[in-house]
Amino acid sequence: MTLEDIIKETKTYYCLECGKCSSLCPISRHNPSYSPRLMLEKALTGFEGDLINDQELFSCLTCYNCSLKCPADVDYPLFMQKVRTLAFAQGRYGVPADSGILQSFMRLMLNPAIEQRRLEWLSDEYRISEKGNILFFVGCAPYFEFAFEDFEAGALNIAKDSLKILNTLGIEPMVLADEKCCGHDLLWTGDVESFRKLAEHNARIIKESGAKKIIFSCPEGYRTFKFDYPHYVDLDCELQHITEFLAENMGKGMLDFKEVKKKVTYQDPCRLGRHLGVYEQPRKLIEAIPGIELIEMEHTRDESICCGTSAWTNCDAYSKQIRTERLLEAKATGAEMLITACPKCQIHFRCAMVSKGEEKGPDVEMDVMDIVNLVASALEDNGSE
Amino acid sequence: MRNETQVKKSGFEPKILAFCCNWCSYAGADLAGTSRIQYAPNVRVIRVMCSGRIDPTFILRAFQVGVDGVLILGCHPGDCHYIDGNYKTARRIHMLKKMLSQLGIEDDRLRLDWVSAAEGKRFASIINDMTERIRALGPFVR
Amino acid sequence: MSDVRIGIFVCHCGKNIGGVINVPEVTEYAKTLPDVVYAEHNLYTCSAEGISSIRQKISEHKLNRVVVASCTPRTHETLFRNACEAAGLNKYLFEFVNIRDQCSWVHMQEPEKATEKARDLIRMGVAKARLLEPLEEVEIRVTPSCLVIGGGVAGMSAALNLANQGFEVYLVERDKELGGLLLNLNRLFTINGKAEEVIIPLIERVKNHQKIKVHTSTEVKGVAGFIGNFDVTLDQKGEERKIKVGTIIVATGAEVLKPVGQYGYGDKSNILTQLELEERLNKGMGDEQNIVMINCVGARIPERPYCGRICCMVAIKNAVLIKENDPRAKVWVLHRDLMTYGTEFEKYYQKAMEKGIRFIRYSLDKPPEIVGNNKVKAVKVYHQLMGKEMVLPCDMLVLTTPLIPHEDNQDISRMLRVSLSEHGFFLEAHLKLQPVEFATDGIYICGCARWPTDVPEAISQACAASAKAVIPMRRGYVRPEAITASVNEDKCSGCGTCVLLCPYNAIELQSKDGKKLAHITTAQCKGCGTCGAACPSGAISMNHFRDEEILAQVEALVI
Amino acid sequence: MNNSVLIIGGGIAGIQAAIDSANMGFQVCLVEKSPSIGGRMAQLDKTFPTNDCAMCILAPKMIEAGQHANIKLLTYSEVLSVEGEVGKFKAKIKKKARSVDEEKCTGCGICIEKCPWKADSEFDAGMGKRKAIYVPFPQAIPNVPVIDREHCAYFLKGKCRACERFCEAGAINYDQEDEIIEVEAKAIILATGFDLYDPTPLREYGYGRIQNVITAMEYERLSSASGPTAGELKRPSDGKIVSDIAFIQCVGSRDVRSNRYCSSVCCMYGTKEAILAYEHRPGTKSTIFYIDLRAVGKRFQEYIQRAEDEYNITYIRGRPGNIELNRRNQNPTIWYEDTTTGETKSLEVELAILCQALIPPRDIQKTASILSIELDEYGFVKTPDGLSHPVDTTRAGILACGCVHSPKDIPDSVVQASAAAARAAEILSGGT
Repeated sequence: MTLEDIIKETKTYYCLECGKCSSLCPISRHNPSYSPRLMLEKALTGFEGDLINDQELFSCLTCYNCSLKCPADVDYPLFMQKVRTLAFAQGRYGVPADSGILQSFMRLMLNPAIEQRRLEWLSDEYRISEKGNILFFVGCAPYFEFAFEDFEAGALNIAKDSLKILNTLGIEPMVLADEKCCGHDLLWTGDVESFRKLAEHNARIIKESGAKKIIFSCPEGYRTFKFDYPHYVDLDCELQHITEFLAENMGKGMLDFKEVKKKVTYQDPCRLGRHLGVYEQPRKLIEAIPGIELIEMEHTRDESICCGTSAWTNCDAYSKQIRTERLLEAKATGAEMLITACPKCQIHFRCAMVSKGEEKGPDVEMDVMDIVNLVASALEDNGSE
Repeated sequence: MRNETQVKKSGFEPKILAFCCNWCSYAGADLAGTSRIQYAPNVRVIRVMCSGRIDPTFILRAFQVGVDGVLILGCHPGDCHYIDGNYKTARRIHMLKKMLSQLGIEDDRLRLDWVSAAEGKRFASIINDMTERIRALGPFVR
Repeated sequence: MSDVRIGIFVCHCGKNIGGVINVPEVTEYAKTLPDVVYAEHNLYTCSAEGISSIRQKISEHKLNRVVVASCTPRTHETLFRNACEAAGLNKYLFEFVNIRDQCSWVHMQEPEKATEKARDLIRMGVAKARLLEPLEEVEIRVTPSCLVIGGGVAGMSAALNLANQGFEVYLVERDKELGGLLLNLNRLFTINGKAEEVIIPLIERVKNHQKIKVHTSTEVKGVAGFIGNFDVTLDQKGEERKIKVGTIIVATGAEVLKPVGQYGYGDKSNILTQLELEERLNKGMGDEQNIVMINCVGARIPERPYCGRICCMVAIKNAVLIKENDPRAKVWVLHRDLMTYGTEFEKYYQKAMEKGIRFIRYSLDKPPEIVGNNKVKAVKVYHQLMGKEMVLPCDMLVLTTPLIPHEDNQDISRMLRVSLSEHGFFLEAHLKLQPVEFATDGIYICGCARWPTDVPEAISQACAASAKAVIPMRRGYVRPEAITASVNEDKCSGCGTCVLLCPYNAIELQSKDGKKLAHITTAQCKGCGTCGAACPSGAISMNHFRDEEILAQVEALVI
Repeated sequence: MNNSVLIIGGGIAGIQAAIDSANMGFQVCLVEKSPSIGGRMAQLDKTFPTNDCAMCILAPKMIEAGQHANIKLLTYSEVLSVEGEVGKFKAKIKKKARSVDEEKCTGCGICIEKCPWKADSEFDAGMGKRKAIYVPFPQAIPNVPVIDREHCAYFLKGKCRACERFCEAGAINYDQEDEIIEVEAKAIILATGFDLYDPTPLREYGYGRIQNVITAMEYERLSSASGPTAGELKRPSDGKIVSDIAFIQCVGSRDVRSNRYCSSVCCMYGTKEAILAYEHRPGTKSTIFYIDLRAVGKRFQEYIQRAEDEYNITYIRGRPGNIELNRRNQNPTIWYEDTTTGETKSLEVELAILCQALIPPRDIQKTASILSIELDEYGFVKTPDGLSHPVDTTRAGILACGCVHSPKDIPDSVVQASAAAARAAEILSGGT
């Protein structure tokens, strides 16, 4: 794929150079050297080298804040994804966060000889099936759990509580021991080949499982399966985020919530919100819990602000500023707790609260919880934990 | 020229003559009416097609017969229905004012201003302002 | 004894006037005024009863002046004038007194002062009414033919519209052929059809129309007269001919600026104007792979501040044609604002972007520079929106230049006594509401002679000009404003002050009995009265607003 | 009724076409759906680039159309159907019940004064109120009020009748019914103009959420001496007179999410409105955000230059991303990238004005199907070949002029109106 092809595919040629993207971009508002518009200008004027070697190429959060409002219909995140592919081919991949530990894990998974023990956390209290129609895609939670141990990322609890809720509904889904990373982060950092391999692997084992429907608790996996896999593999399954599934089944009388007296606010994850358009179901779910008061932040739904980093890359001072501001916005609502629906949002927000030896900034302490955990904790007959 | 003994200023009701052009200022005066904007009842309007029609003689005659103040209201610069009649008026009034000052006639007694067809309120406030100024000056005596 | 007999009708307008002003008292007062023989008050003077009462009282009391004191002449004067006319009274013997909009409505809390003001206003109205004179609305015959100057798309479209309505048209074109600027064009935006497919059939229709007399290689040498009666002298290669027309349409077009000396135009072999490129495209392009276009060459600069309106579309059109001809070619359009206004042009721009034409914004502070000696090899441009200088390889440089007015517009404007704007294009009577009329009646303007236009706009304006021209011709006469100025030749000193002041060129100095005297072409006078106010000899009288009338009003203000 | 030309739409284009046709000697029927002719132009304060007061130049035309012997005005009326073909069209027109007898009404206005019920004024773009019995604006033609039955207490609750009690002409008629009028016409001219884009869906600009973000038409009424604030630029949140304002271009234009076309006039009307702000209060600072400054008409570039040099107006090239509310002072804060420097910044102003797009009339589909004419992809009236017949439609004998064809300024609309009259005359003369 050449740069010209990318321009065509992402409709970059329609760019009116109006700068709306840059003025909406959370990175541009903090980082003066990053402008989505200038990235497009470089492409349109044929400065391919400048574009690929641009330090900021991996700063884009691919949050879709720009594209959703782009008057010329340019798919900027897709443009980023594709241009990063060109960059990756030349050995450029941005600055991996946490020394690239997570990227290393993803690539290690490519080794067919690896035998994961990723389901060790599954105790008897969770009922799963060997065969069936519904598959729960666990995602990278088991890995995150250890990677971010020091600030209690709680990623694994999302998987656990997902199962608990599904069980409450009488559903005993399949979970796959040989499930691998969906490839989201590799795809968005330009490593298409690795992504393809992961996609092929996952598609194969899911097909073998006979699943007809896949439920995700992670919006990134969901997005990747829904929009990216079809370009690489053939997988014919119904896909749903757990909040969609629950919102759909809530009315069947099987989810009895006890009262939870709390003021909460909700962070729309970029993937779930702007990428997939799921705004209402999580809210419907939160508001179904008696006693809960949901207060919206200033920027909400499609105008929501990203948690500041994507694909574990270029997590820098600007990322921290973004999430600090977002946390302050959440606190300004008067809510006691910030609810999100993506494990990464939770990790990033919690990280921002940890002051690693630096001068103390504004007080951003706040409870953060995944919506799945919230729902599980509100269920009557709360057996676990 | 002033007769300060005859009439006390406070009880003095000036008589003011206003020349309005048909297209803008007369329409603005009508709009003050349709909008029921209240203003001092001291003005009497003479309608002409264009402020360019106003011959200095008319103004001088008004002072001769005992009118206390004269207003010339035209279209805003650039708005003239007859291309540029109001510019010509402006030049003419400018000249006339210089001459009146030679006679010792107070500058406030002759006023040129612009009122558009949409400026009922402006018309009313010009009338009020003019009335107050003339009241302050006292009557113009033949 | 005066033989003036005035009747006065005072309107209550329901409570609108009557609720504030003591109408019966005012009516009684009116009866005491000089020459007033009758006065009455009506609930609504404008109602059917009111109108019939006016008519009845005119004959009953042999009234020869009528005064109505009611709302405002702006809306109701015509109604009352017509009532007078229906009773056999010249409608200019009617006078309106505004006691509602400018009295009762604005002094609602002061009924006594409002009543006093109403008395004053009626007294002033009567003072004027006593002096009113009947005015005749003369009819001037209009020759049912039109002279169209200019045989381009605008002129031909105007001619066809007029001719199809049955009017005789003299279409005068200075060149050998009809067609104008379109003859030199390759294709037309936004349909991208061949220009000749539009212009050739149009020429045929014009030539074959029996109502259109085409005069090519002909110039208009002289024009005299006024609306309805213009005497025109045509000059065909030295051979003079006189014709008489009722109306004139100016459609002389404009020309494309040749940017001599700019960006090396004229010195370097591979620099063209868009117009020259059209010819190349028509004949077939060479193997140029890198084409750079620079827009706004000679436009939107201090010396020529205006925007050429259509140039952006011309550049886009030719860029697309190059790209369609050879998809490998690279086309860059350097611009300062893309003026693709409206629905079709913006779409046209989007199509060009789809095709891979790249647009670069430059600023006037850092204009593009060319690289190369005998030929342009590259263009250096500061990309304003990247803050970066670029060097674009260039096999062909195309300069986009605006339409500029013909130099001889000056001569035509003098001959027709119409004005030019500061840009050198013709000046319309009113930029917004009279865009195809001149201040001089009977002469109209359309197409690029007025301002740069594209083909559909030129055709619209041509038809609009035709609409204006056809009105007096259909009617067969014009009835000029009766409220006009007239000259008392005995008093006129021939100073010419009025000639300079008249915004409509209605006054000229004419020799009469060895004297120079002001002469007003009544057909052209609009009745503003500016001349009358300025005449040092008091020789000009402004009908219906005569000095005597206005002075009488002034004098009546103070008892 | 037998009319030679039926004109639909009584804005400046329809009025001009009517006057021209009537002056040519044709019988004209001019149909307008609102209670008065005048259209959008009547709502404007002043007009670019001459800054003529709109009403000063429009009102005489309205009066001329209202009094012309050859023009039959049907206001508060709608065309229901059109049958036949060029040379012999037959239209059915619904003349809606005004509840006021046009013959008896003297236009004295006492009914309006006495009416105790109010509704939002359409003419004032919702910025002011009108009565339940009303004329849209003081200079309305015809100057006959209409009872808005949706807000009239008598029609809603059966009580009140104040207007009837005070009307000495006995013109109030609550029982008046819609009337169907048949009109014959040889040619039809469509001049229904445009509607304005409602920027609510562009939530990033906060219209409807942030009080001090208003549309250009709302601003126009604020600025107008005859408007709800008598020409004082009082902002909605607190009535403060503003002196630092910003205009955002291309709101609903050049945007794939709303309308992809350019609305032609916004750069100019935005500039005009900024100039007016300065004229209202010298020193006022205006910032105009634009993409391409489309000033292509006669004297337009000079107008822009003057705006910059003399009226404290700054043009910034960049389409703002969003507007946020400063809760402390109710000021809108505009986020934008100055594309000439590449800096992303914010600007806090006292009032932000959205230069909304011109869109096809909201009922254009219905009109098109009644007239059997084709529309373009945006909903504007299509010309037969996009070139040689600029005021024709796809159906013989039906012409169109003004903004219903595509957004355009007043001179271009007036040109097209006269052109449509000329084309109608050609048709009526037996041509094509």
